[in-house]
Amino acid sequence: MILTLLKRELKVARRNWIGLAIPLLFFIIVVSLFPFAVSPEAPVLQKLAPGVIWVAALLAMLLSLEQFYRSDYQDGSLEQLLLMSSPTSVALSKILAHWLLTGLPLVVLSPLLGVLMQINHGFAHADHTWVLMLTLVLGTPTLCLLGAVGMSLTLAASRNGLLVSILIIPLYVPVLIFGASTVTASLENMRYNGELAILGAFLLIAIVFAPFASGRALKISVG
Amino acid sequence: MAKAWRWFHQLGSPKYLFQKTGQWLPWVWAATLILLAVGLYYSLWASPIEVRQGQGHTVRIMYVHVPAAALSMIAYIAMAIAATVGLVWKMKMAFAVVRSIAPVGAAMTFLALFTGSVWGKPTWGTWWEWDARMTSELLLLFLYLGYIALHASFSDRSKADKAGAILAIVGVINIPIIYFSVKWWNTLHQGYSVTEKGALDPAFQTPLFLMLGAIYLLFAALVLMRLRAEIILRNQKSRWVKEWASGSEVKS
Amino acid sequence: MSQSKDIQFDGLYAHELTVSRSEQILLEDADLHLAPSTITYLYGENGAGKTSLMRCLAGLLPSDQGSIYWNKQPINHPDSSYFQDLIFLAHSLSMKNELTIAENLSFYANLRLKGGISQQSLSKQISDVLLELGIGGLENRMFAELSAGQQHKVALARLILEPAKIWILDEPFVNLDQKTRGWLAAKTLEFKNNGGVVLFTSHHHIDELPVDQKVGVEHE
Amino acid sequence: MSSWHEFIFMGKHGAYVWSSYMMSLIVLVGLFIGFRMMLKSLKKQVQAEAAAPESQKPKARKLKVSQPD
Repeated sequence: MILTLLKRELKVARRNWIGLAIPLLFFIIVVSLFPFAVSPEAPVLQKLAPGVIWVAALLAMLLSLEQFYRSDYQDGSLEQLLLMSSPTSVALSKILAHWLLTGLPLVVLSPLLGVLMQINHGFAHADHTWVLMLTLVLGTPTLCLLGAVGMSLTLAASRNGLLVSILIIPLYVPVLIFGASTVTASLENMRYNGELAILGAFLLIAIVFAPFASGRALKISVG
Repeated sequence: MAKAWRWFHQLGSPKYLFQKTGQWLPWVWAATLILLAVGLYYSLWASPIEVRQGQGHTVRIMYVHVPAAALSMIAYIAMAIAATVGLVWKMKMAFAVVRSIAPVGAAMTFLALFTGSVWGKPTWGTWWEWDARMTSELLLLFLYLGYIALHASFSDRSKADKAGAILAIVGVINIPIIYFSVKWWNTLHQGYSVTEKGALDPAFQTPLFLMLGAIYLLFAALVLMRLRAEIILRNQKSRWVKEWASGSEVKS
Repeated sequence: MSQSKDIQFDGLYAHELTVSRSEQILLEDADLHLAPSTITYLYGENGAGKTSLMRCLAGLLPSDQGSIYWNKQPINHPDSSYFQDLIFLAHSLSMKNELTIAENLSFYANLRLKGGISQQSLSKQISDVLLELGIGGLENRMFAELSAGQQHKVALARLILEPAKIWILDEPFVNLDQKTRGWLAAKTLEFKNNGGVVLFTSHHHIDELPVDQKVGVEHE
Repeated sequence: MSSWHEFIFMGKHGAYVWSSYMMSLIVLVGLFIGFRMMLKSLKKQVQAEAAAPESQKPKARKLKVSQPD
């Protein structure tokens, strides 16, 4: 079931790649605004880098939610999926596909943004890019899972575009705090294992609750 | 036990709930007003000023700030409990309770933020500090507003109820996570702690507990009022609502 | 949930069903039995609640009251095979514009058959049914490129490709040409003769399809 | 509290203390009035609808099962 749905999502995405590329482009452009607004000096940018990159990643994930569930809800395939398999597994496979199509590209692009934000300035040997990527690998799935809950709750609501942001941004704050501070700790030559572990714990909690909650919400939206 | 269960079931009937809340409400208001009068006398007049930390009269702000903050959290938990009852036992009146708590809880959260901010200015010299509790309160306010906005965005009330209930439950799982994260983040940045005061001098306990009790009751009274309006809103087509509107007493 | 109640009816049986939509009760205390090997025609004015009733019977719209049984077992029972046996075709065609016809159809077939069919024989079946429907050779076209009538035919092809025991069809005959109407009627009769249960709505009487039961959504 | 003067000015912090209590009063009384008006306007609405003629009210339908002719 999950594999069949995953294959279909990837096929749809291949032909609708522009919709997925826009949040990524947004991710890069937002980050590249900061040198203009603040200062192009490397130490300044480096200090801002963890926060800026993480906020941009969060906003890009928020933008990409528009691709989540919406078209399936509108063309009626969502209800067909719910007829043929359990709501939780529908939610789980949609979330997995969505992360592969939006979260993973973000992780892959993040080294480029690390370079733009001078993340390795003044460090001859340390490579903070890996830390940045690691936090995004652990953090973006959590964002996807929470976003799925918000999106499935608002499918049948009117004015749902901005509503979903209001619902889930408070839920995103813990991920943002620990994501950005892990990178900051690494930049300050401090240990960051604890922060990474907490990011991992958030991911586990979200994996346990979010697909179930999202599945229930899908049933309600379709009903 | 069986009796309690039966009573719980009866509360699921809109008519019974409307009658009962109508009977309770005058008593709740009476108790509220008495406790509030005594509480205000103590908190604004009879209680001493704070000397040890040099707060002076500003300590009086605590007597509204702390109850409002306590209720803002408890109200959200109550919402999540009612939401669970509604989803698990398919009890429609539980959803009416969730919807009724939301505006009062949001108001309490707003008051906790406002009084906290006003307290912070003379004490720390700033209107806003990114301290752990204030930041959590701010996020809690967003959660309340999110629930209200979500509920208002459906034309179908039963969908709005169920979606809102899921949001309330997801939110309540997140409250401790948010609080823990914000607290950790706060110590990282060595921020001030506006609201942490250490052990409370017994002289301040009397007015604080009186005001806590008064605002609890006031909260209950307001929720019951909102609930009664919500019950009528949801049952406009029932015969007993028409009888009530035409002025006759609601008979059981 | 009173499990003790003995349901005597095979097929689909709805007991004391109350269906509402946006606060308004559409249907009250409805009893409905769809026996195996019968075709049931559901009629009623626009907005009477035909679609809501169908969505309720398909388990998509929760009912206010009442229960629905499939072969004497509640449809939501974990052991029930109802959702394996059901094909529900709604107004919306449930096809993805970004996929080809073959991809759309094989997606649903694979989902239902859970890999119990070789992809080769599936694609053979798809080209056969498209040929019957007069859109042969179009299987690798994008769904979005087809005309409305052709898209509708693709949705009907699911009835042939996916094994089922009950069809719930919302307006299946609308916008179909004469030939396809005949084709659908013949396939429906064939399905019925193999023990299938059919419930469908239509605006007009369908001459090609003899029905066994008529159900109206009406005021008393 | 030793005097009315002190009660009103709260030792140069009067503005802070009183604004906290006043804002709480305004918000809570606002909710009280709002909820009261909500119940009253609902009552009026129900009365108005009860006065409307019977035929305007939508009624639930039943299922009628028949055999084809």
